[in-house]
Amino acid sequence: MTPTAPPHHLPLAEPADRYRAMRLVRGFEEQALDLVREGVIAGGIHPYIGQEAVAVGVCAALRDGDLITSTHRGHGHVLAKGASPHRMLAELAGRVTGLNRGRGGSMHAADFSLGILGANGIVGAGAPIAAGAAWAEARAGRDTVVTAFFGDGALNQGVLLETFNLAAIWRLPVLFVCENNGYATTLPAAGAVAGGAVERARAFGIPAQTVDGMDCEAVLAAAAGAVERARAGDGPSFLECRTYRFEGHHTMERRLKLGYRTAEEVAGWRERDPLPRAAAALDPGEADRIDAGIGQLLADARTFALASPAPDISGACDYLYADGLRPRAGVTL
Amino acid sequence: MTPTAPPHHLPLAEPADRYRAMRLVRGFEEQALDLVREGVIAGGIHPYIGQEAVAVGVCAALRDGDLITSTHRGHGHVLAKGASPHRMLAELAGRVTGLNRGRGGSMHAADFSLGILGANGIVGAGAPIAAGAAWAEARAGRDTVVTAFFGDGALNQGVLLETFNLAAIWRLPVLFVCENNGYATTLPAAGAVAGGAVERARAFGIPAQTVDGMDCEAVLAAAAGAVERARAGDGPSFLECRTYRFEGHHTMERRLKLGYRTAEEVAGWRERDPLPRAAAALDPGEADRIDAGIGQLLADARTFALASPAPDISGACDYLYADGLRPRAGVTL
Amino acid sequence: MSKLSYTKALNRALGDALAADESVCVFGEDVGAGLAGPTLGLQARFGTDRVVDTPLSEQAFVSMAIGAALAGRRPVVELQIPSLLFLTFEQLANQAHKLSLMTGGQTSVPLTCLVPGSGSREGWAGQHSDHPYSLFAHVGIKTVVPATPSDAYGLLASAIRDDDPVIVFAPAAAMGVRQDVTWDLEPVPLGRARIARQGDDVTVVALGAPVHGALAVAEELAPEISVEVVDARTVHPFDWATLSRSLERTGRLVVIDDSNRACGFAAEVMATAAEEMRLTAPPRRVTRPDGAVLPFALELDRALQPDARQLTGAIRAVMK
Amino acid sequence: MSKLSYTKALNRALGDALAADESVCVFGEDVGAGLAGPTLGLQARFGTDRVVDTPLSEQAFVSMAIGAALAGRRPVVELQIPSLLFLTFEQLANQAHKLSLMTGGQTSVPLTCLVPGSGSREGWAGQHSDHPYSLFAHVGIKTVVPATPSDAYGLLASAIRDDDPVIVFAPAAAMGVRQDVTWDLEPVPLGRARIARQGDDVTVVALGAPVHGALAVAEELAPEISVEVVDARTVHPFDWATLSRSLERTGRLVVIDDSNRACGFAAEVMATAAEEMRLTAPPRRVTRPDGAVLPFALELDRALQPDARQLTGAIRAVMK
Ligand SMILES: Cc1ncc(C[n+]2csc(CCOP(=O)(O)OP(=O)(O)O)c2C)c(N)n1
Ligand SMILES: Cc1ncc(C[n+]2csc(CCOP(=O)(O)OP(=O)(O)O)c2C)c(N)n1
Ligand SMILES: [Mg+2]
Ligand SMILES: [Mg+2]
Repeated sequence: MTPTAPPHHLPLAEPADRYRAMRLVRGFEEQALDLVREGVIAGGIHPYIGQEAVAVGVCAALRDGDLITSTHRGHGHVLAKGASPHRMLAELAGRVTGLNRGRGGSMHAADFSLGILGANGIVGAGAPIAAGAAWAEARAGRDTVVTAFFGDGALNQGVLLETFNLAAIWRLPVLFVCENNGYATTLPAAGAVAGGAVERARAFGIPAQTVDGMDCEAVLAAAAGAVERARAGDGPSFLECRTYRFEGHHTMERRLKLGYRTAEEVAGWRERDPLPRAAAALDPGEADRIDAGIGQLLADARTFALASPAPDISGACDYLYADGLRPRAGVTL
Repeated sequence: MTPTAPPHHLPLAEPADRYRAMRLVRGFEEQALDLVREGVIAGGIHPYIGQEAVAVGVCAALRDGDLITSTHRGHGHVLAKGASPHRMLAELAGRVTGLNRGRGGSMHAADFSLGILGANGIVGAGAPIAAGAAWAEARAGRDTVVTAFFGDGALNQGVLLETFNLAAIWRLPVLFVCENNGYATTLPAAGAVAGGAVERARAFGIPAQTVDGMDCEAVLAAAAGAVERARAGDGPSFLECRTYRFEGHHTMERRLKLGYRTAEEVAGWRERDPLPRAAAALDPGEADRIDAGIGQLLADARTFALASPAPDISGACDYLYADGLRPRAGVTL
Repeated sequence: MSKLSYTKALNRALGDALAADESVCVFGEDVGAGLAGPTLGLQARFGTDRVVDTPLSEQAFVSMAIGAALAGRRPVVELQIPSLLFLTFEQLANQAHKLSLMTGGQTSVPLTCLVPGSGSREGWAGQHSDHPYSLFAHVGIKTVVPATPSDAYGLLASAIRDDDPVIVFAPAAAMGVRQDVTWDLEPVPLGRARIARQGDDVTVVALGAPVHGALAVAEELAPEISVEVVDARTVHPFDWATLSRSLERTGRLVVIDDSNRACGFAAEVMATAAEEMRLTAPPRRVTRPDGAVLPFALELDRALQPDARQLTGAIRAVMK
Repeated sequence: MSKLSYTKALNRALGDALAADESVCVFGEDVGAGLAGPTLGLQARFGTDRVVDTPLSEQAFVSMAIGAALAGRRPVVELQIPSLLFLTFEQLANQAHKLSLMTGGQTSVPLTCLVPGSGSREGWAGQHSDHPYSLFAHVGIKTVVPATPSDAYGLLASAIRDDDPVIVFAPAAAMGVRQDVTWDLEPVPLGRARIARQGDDVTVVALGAPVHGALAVAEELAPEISVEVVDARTVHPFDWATLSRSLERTGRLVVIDDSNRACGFAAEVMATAAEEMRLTAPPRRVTRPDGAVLPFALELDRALQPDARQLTGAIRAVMK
């Protein structure tokens, strides 16, 4: 029997909500790491741990109906925009109850009903898609804002820079969010991004600022301004969020000794963990209560995902064509 | 009988040399326009008329052994870097004596013996090739400088912006020359390049300046500084040369009424024609003597090109593979 | 009775689609000026919010069209040169084509990519003369190559209405074709071939401009050989049923294909015919050579494109 | 006697080439760290001027490699994902491939593009699982897909020495293969197939990882059917002479090809065989479906790749 995911709603209005959302992302990722180790999640993931304040802070500035595009490191964005953790986890486990019916996996998770236009396996590819959606929404007279998340590595993809230009000349309601976590896989951003991130956006006349990506409230404040601008028809903005991934680039990094960053560096950033910082601002005991609730939610999500069936192989080509065209099989016997 | 092109050398050291070079380019293009009309040059050309000061000014700052990459509008660059007008014209006429043995045509003219790595049919594509050559030269310990010519339209090609970044982080000896002639085909640069040209290069930490592209001496002065910098190992520079093409984007524009610019605008720029300006600085009568010499040279080139044979169709696939691999024919009978 | 030109047919298909459906929009370089032909006059008629002149940022604006499609539009992107399909191959093959399956059917990408002037444009040389429709068949994007003005109208109309990405090649060599059109232009379904000429001895499959050459050859050979000419129209999904029916009668197959030989359209038609259909003689194809790059000089350019003489030879060969 | 791994073989080929020829250099993402395997330890050995870590600017650094080639280098570019070939298709197909002809032979582009982990990487899903070697055969770029460690060494070595661009696919499913190598590793010429197993009844053409599956199937069928397995090794230029010789004896052909069906490698092999060679029964192919996008769920991912059961079925079918 295929289970049904419970209704899910993730408020982000209050600091406690945002702490809860960050805890959800953190807990989701920790559980996902376990499931990768257990072999339940095939292929591994790009863990978002450490960057939670960015996804949550930005999504807190958005409203229902706003759209986002995400990246290979997309779990945080997808969850913060409100996707069901049950269905997200089922997706990672390749089950029919997954957001994408098990067809997408970690790098392609999407929930169009929530404005999540999808993670993307190609660095930089989400930004022009976001700009296109923004163009369509604006030209249709709607005041939708579209957020494109991407990493520091994406700053060196030509298509991203082309998109800056188009968004600028057409004053598109796009919020460009660069999560500068210091590295593109093993490559330090410091030596790879000549001139700096905000300078790059400003060159196209796009207002740009750097914020502390380990501080959810700071991210929210900056994003809110940018969103307001976009919503008012004043065009795109760019936010560089300085952040860090506590884990490796991808789970497969665990069996490689890449040595591109020092233990001290990691430890230093862990001290700036956005969660304790956000917890400290809450009423005493509230964080613990929230943590417990998230623990239960994620345990349920796990049960749900594992109880969900894998897709039937007769449907391996389902959805390939929207009009139902059935491709020729790989062999005729 | 296949004629042999006479030896050709184009000095650029003195103002009179540079006037002569500009006259050569202008006269070459005027003759090419005739030959397009006569049907001798197939497919048409992108005339360089009006922009001569840029090619000549920049190439005057280079020395033998320096390299260039060019564009679809490349005749001026190729000639200014010293290519034989005879062999260039033969190339446009599709003859075996052409620079590329008739295989390349206007958009692919190259003379590797002179450091001309080729015109290019794809906007923006020459710049990263230039950067790669610059990387190779610099890493081999040579002080070669590589110039990449491109238009304002190319500023919106992602690969060009990627190249800015790589050239900057690796301090490559590249001179980026943007010929801003105001239009990419029918699209005004004004509305298409958010933030401006020099700002775009500066965002990558590349020193950038705008010069009057109708003034050969001004271009030379700016280019000389950039070349010196590159030669000294101090990395890339960017030059925006404000210029104008007096003719249409491409000869086929003659039979279209595109109406993207006014007759007044064209006339205004024609008043700033770089040739009379350069001529005025010469001794009385010198320009006329030079013009006459160029007239003779181009008449010879025409005779040479028209006397040269077309390639034999048995060699249609020659040079496809460097190792001589013969591709299978399109039909076996 | 009016002679409809191929370019005008495309122009009319675009105009009709823009008029009929608010969600249709056009992106491309110089589309406002109508430089390539198909968009002529459309910006004046529908405005700059429907017919959008783009800077030279093909990757971004093709992706933007995908994004617009995800937000409910039916964008048409005009690309001025076939090799701009190379430049945007990631966007087309890896994003537009894959999103429907990868999202588990949550979305579709009704994007149309129109390439006026595909194939050799005499004198435009190596980088402007490709005919890469076979690449799109391989990755699985719906792809059409109309040969006639009415098919140009009808296939472009269907492409725009289709919920999946579709590439429409308008070969330079076909864009000069004019046709007497006495009926109302209407959509032509994707995936259906057209029997351009009936015959009993040999089936010639053609696509795009070579359809006209094939018809001429068939006429010329008529006294000796009865040639059936199948205008495939759609590269992918190919109309296997029509081919199979034709081969049931003829048992002999020649494919003429103005693209590179290896792994091309002709290879696919021959392979499938050999695998699944009735063939009484070895099939033949007339193509560009392997890995062809069209040289500039006209003689050389033409020498690498399939021609009537070669087709005649191939037809005679399969009749042996 | 040492068991040589496929990845180690690539690593050794790169190291040997860098050591033997000053003009060889490597560009790619995370090549310093040796993330993908083939470049492990090479930056430490040869320095950052020979083994260059690049930012995420594939189009620019592939073009830069072309430029470096024009200036006399023999660059090897490592691309982490097969779909980065889509992203750089313009640079490869329209620049690197064409420059030799377009310049009338003034230059050549000795660029090698190495793609470790091509084809399905289980769990990496739609955008990371392509096997687009057929696209390069169509445009005409030399393309190899080694199945064994010694061929991985030998073909990569030859690719680097070759004066033209060469794409080297190292299939994820083959990178785990180990081989007893008792001889000195040496270059394997491009364009030569290898008879991986002799047989008289059916010729099975395979490439990359499926070579191993084909050998297993051949072994299993040995009591009933004598299967010859031809490891094509090079997609383009294909070794037609070896295939023809094999078909002279067997007259029966099956191709197994882990890429999309239409206009793929298998289509080309079948088409050419049907056109020019001896076939006593209709040939068959085992491929991915038309336009396949590999879904994430492992069951679905595997269901779309050719497998032993299908190959067995196809062999039996051509024996009927
Ligand atoms: C265009 C492209 N190039 C390379 C890759 C392989 N890759 C995946 S993630 C990644 C690093 C991305 O770095 P960044 O954008 O900073 O994001 P982060 O991983 O740090 O979140 C690379 C090289 C890819 N997926 N797409
Ligand atoms: C990538 C690419 N896009 C489009 C074209 C078609 N095209 C050729 S030239 C041109 C305009 C180029 O403008 P610019 O760079 O300003 O150079 P200009 O023609 O003004 O010298 C266009 C759109 C092309 N050749 N390459
Ligand atoms: Mg990063
Ligand atoms: Mg211009």
